[in-house]
Amino acid sequence: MEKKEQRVDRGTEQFSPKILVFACNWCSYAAADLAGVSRLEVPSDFRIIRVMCSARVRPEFVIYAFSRGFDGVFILGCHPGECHYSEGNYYTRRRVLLLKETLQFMGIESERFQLRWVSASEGAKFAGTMKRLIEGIRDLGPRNIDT
Amino acid sequence: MIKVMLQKKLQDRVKELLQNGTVSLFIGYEQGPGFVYVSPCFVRDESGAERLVLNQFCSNNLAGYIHEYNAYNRRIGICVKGCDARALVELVKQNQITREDLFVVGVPCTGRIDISKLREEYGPKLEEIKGISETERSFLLETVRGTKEIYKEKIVFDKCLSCTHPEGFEYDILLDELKIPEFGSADPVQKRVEEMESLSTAEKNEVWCSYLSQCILCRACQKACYACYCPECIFDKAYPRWFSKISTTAQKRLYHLIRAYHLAGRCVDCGECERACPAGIPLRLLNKKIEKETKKLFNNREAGINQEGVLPLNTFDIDDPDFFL
Amino acid sequence: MKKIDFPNKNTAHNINSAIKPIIIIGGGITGIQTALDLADMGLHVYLVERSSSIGGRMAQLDKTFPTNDCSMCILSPKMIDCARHENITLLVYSEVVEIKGDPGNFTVKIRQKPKYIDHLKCTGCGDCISKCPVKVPNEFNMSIDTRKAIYLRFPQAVPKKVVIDSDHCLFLTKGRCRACEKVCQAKAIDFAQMEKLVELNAEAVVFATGFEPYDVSKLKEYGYGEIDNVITAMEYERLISASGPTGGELMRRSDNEIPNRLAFIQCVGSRDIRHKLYCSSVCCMYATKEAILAREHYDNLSATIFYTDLRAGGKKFQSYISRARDEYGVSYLRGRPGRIEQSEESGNPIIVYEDTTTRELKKTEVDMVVLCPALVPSEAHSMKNNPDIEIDEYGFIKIPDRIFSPFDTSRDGIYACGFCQAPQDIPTAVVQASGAAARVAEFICTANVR
Amino acid sequence: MKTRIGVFVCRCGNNIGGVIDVPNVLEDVRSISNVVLAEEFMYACSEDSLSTLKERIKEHGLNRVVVAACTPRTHEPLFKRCCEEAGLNRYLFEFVNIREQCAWIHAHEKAKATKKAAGLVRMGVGKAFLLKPREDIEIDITPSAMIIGGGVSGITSALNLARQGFEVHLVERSDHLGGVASDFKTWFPDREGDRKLSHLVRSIECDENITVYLSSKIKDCSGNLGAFTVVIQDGDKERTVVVGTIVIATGAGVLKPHGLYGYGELSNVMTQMEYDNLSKRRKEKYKKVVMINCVGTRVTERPYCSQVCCMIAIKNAISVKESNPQAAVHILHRDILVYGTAEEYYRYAMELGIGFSRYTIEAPPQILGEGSGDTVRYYDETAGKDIDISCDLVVLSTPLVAQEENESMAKLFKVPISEERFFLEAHQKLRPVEFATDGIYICGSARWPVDIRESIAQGYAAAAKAAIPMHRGRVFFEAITASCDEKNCSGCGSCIEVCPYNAVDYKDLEEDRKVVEVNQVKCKGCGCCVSACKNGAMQQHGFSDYQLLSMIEMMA
Repeated sequence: MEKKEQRVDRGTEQFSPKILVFACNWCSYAAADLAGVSRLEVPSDFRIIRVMCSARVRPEFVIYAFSRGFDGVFILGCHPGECHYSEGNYYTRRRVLLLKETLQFMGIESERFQLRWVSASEGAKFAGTMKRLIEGIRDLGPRNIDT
Repeated sequence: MIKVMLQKKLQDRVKELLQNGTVSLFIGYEQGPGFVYVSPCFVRDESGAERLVLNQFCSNNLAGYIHEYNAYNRRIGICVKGCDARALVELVKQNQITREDLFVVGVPCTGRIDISKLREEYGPKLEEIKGISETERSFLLETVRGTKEIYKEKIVFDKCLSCTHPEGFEYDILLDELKIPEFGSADPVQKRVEEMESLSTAEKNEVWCSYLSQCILCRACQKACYACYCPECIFDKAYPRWFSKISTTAQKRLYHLIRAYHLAGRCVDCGECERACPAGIPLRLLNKKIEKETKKLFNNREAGINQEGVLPLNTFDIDDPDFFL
Repeated sequence: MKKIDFPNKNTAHNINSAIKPIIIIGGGITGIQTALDLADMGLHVYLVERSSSIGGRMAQLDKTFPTNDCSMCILSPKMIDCARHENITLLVYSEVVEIKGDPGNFTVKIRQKPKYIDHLKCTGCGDCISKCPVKVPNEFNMSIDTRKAIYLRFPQAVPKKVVIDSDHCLFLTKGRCRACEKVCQAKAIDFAQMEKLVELNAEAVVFATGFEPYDVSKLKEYGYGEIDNVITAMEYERLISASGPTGGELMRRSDNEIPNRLAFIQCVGSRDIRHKLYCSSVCCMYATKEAILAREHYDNLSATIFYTDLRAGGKKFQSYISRARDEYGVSYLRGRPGRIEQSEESGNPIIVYEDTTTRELKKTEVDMVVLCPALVPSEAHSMKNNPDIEIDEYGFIKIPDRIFSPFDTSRDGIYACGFCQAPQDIPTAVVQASGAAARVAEFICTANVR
Repeated sequence: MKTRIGVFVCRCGNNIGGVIDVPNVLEDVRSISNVVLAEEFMYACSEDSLSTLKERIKEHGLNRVVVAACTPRTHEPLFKRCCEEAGLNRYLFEFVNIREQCAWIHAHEKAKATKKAAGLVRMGVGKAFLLKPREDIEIDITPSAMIIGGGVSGITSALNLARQGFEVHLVERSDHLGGVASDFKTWFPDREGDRKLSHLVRSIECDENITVYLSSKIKDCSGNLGAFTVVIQDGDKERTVVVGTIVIATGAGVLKPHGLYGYGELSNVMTQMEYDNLSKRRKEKYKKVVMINCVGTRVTERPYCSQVCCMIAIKNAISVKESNPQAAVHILHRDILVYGTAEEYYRYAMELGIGFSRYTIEAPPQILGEGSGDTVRYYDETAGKDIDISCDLVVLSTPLVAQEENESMAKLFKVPISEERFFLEAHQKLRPVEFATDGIYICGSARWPVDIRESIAQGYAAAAKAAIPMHRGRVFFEAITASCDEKNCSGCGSCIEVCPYNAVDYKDLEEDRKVVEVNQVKCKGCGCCVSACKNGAMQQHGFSDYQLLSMIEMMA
């Protein structure tokens, strides 16, 4: 309970989740840049780690992040068929699908772990997606941290 | 009686194989501390073949030992039940050994006895059991107090109730025809998976927390697994340190999630993990769930059934489901 | 034959090479690709672009057929490569006005329009843009929305530097304002800049000046400009683009509503003896793509394409058409509509066409019509003091031997690739761009051996 | 040596400084161990800031540099170069994006943006601590090319590269050069085409830079960009050559439509190619010619359009009509595909009086007659009824089809083919003549059916791609490749299966253990294999598990 309180912003009394985002260098990272260039407003509760391809995100990172108390983990990659490395995102899709089911089965809401396709030109989609996903995590509330 | 004949047949064949140099090592079972306790044995010369036993208590998946001996022995002989051959199929597919380096002796099986179930049925004094034979539906235990009949269904492993063998696997020798034993009831694990699925996330979490509270992170489940063959385990790495080995629920959950995930598409459901677990955690549950999902999502067959094909996470289909997006 | 060393800046032993630079005219995908290939070979390249950013027409497209790749996503890395390349000098906001001299030794005169910005100082932060009080139609978005007088052509522009539009800037036209100057912390605004004429010595020149859409208002029967919601394909691209003026919503100009019935008309001005005889080569495919995009965006929308012949010969094009038809329910109607009328009740366009199966004259009311105009060669290559390279009857740069020397113009040492020499789609233009680069390299090597 | 990290935060004028409390970020970052310096710049990318940065590196003996500014996608190379100029390995630099991805999108919540910026810088420091010096991957390129296929596109590539001064090996399976184009005897609109083609072939034979191998096949190929070892087989003779680049230009075959429209059964039914050859040999005076287009193509088993047949049909129709203006010539088609200004020839054909009628795939034309066809019956949609055309010759326009050998060639060179069995390029839009594998290029109808003009254009384009590394002599790649730690490798082969570039393979080890190794030239650094590796033996430089976990840890 102590941790939960810590992470509630005193000013707004709103829960600020801790969210990890992996973004593919070629598409969604560029989209995040574009969102910036277009000065779109995005909630600040996430941190992006840039990877060359969404397929670099090993599922163990996600599991690790949850074990370290993150409230959500998102992976953003290129649309199917648009992978810079031709097929990386297809592997990602499979890995994510399976891991989501496994997490859910083990008592971690699968909504906390999301995959989205955002291409380099979709700055607005990046902003909208992040807003919606973060909202989703807020609705779920803080994760019960295992001790 | 049939069993004793098969055991003799096995000993003779192994003797021959070692004698003529077909294999340099044979992995089988030997008597442990008491009739019902059977342990793996590694026979290197013909005299050792006498030690081999074969009965309804021989449950270990011996494929798990191949990896340890593979580097030093050319052509390893091994005796496997139909279900264990699935592990061999996988080891070959995962490039851990070539089929030519194996000499596979197929042994018939009518279901293996789960000691913990036996203990419940029979009582704690298992040392009283001195011999075993069987009928169509029952095992006949020869004990110091005479013969006791127990329905097979009551004491075989859960997995035996839904026995599966690989398709088209060629054994080098078959001691007898390998039949898939049939029982009146099915493996209850599927149902347990469904029950678990029907729970809310919070309830699932609660169930797992209670399981995990039992876990002592001894990692026996991992050591018993045929698929644990990496030179250095990700859990043992110091840099980076994935796993701090501190007994917290978070660490235990991480351990079990990663372990299950690493087995995705590789778990042959031999049940060794569950058998090895000193805390009695139903580990097959998680493996079965993943198996079920790979089947549903990627149309992937259970591991070790087909001799062809790629692990489900090492391939993809352009039309894989994306409903979750 | 001896191998010629190119003057690649990266390798020390070549630095004194006598090989002069290559000038490429046009910074669209074709010019970009030619520049990258030649620069990668080690030749020094000047890439001359009329507007303030390279990128050309492809930058304006939303997606590209038949893969539905996002156009900007695949183009933008190439643009950035151009800007970063040590062997490429970008000359934006510039035009070639004269080419003189001989093959292997041309003198090219380039007019550099004043940008009123010190591009060495500008960081592209955009602070000035928000302060500029002037709004003018945004040509990048086909004038659907507005931009400021100080502007970036589009967010991913390369170079990512603003320019001041001297026709509309308050200070330059009326002598007051200078708001941008006040807000610019990098001190990059420079109203003292003048037009410059520079002369460059060049080994060879490559034309890659691309195309412009034909002015469809010349086809009076379709009522473009008079009937509401009759738009051009280029306008459609900007509307459906997620980064376009409507954020990817296909809003009708008349009432901001999303159309339910969408029609595309092919060969508007192409394959038409009154306008352009030739086939523009890309319209069947992009109309299909645009129809697919609309169907992807809106479930209730129906899309019909009026065509003459369905020309889908490129790689995977046929299956793209089948997908449009079978998966997206796009309908294809053969026939060239005679005219478009405007409904008196709804104000919607009504397409009048002959049903080729029954030979009956039919009328159908739709919510939006997209005209797919003939694409005509850009006029950029018809400079006044042009060194007699021949232009064909349609305005394309003439290639005397189209089959065996596909990039050679009528003048040695001057080459042409992309849409400026014949109608073609993006992959063909990219092939031509690389091909022209190979041809230039061959020209330089053989000339220097001699 | 102790790790000494220097952190530089850019204000970018007001862009970052107006939202993020930069001194606050600096204060936070100073508290991290190993950070020996934290400074701010008004514009980090300006000339004077860059020289300050270089001084600081020397002054403070920095061996890791973190710059927090805009996006690495545009500015990273600038700072990397700057580090290098100060004597610091370029791979010891880490970029943190606090403008586009922080200040600009969180301008509405400044306090949080500051906190986030500090967090992002922490993550950068966490990664920087673990950065290792690397050198760009450098490959020497043998200045010679192998062209496989002696058709027009192969010839074009070969001549172009030879004229650029490279040694060229041209391998052709048949006993002559020229390919399908040389099988055509009449040309239109360029009636000189056959003469020009033979001139090209002669130029090949005379060029001292080109070695031609006729009646030869490729038996084996190994290696990578810069040095492919290729074994050429000519009968029982074998020759091994080492080349820097390879162009595949093996073309396509022409479908013989057995079983369709009485082909092979009726004496006067032939393909366009057969008619072409016949018309050159003998002056046949056919009076009633019917041509049927899209024979065996744009159908279920061959759904593609072969692109060249309409034009060939128009060419042959014109040739019939020109040699015998009285002849009735009719082309039955489904759509006439002539692109661009070729429309002129379509118009010319119509002016000559050649009839064009459309048939539908639901009711394809029928050929009536015993032994030879005398009538073609087709359903005319506009007229709404069957129409009979009498004929003394039926010519079928058949598509180009993928070569039988494509599959084995694809395996040999480890390049992909599509479901239609044509070769699959790296990217259909922007990399049409390249494969995803460096050093191997594709042109002409081996990629997709194209006409002679396009084949030649592609021949040039492939030559340009092959010439690039050969002119450079040496190619550098950013060393963000994967590599395998042998002692941890279990040899399971997952990495091999997932690699999109065939860059991973088993290594020959003396001891009896299977381990993999990554070809540093073929690897493009996606990291797919790293994620597939269960115990982390496979790692990607610059994106290692350790580095990424450290970033996560800095956040946690």
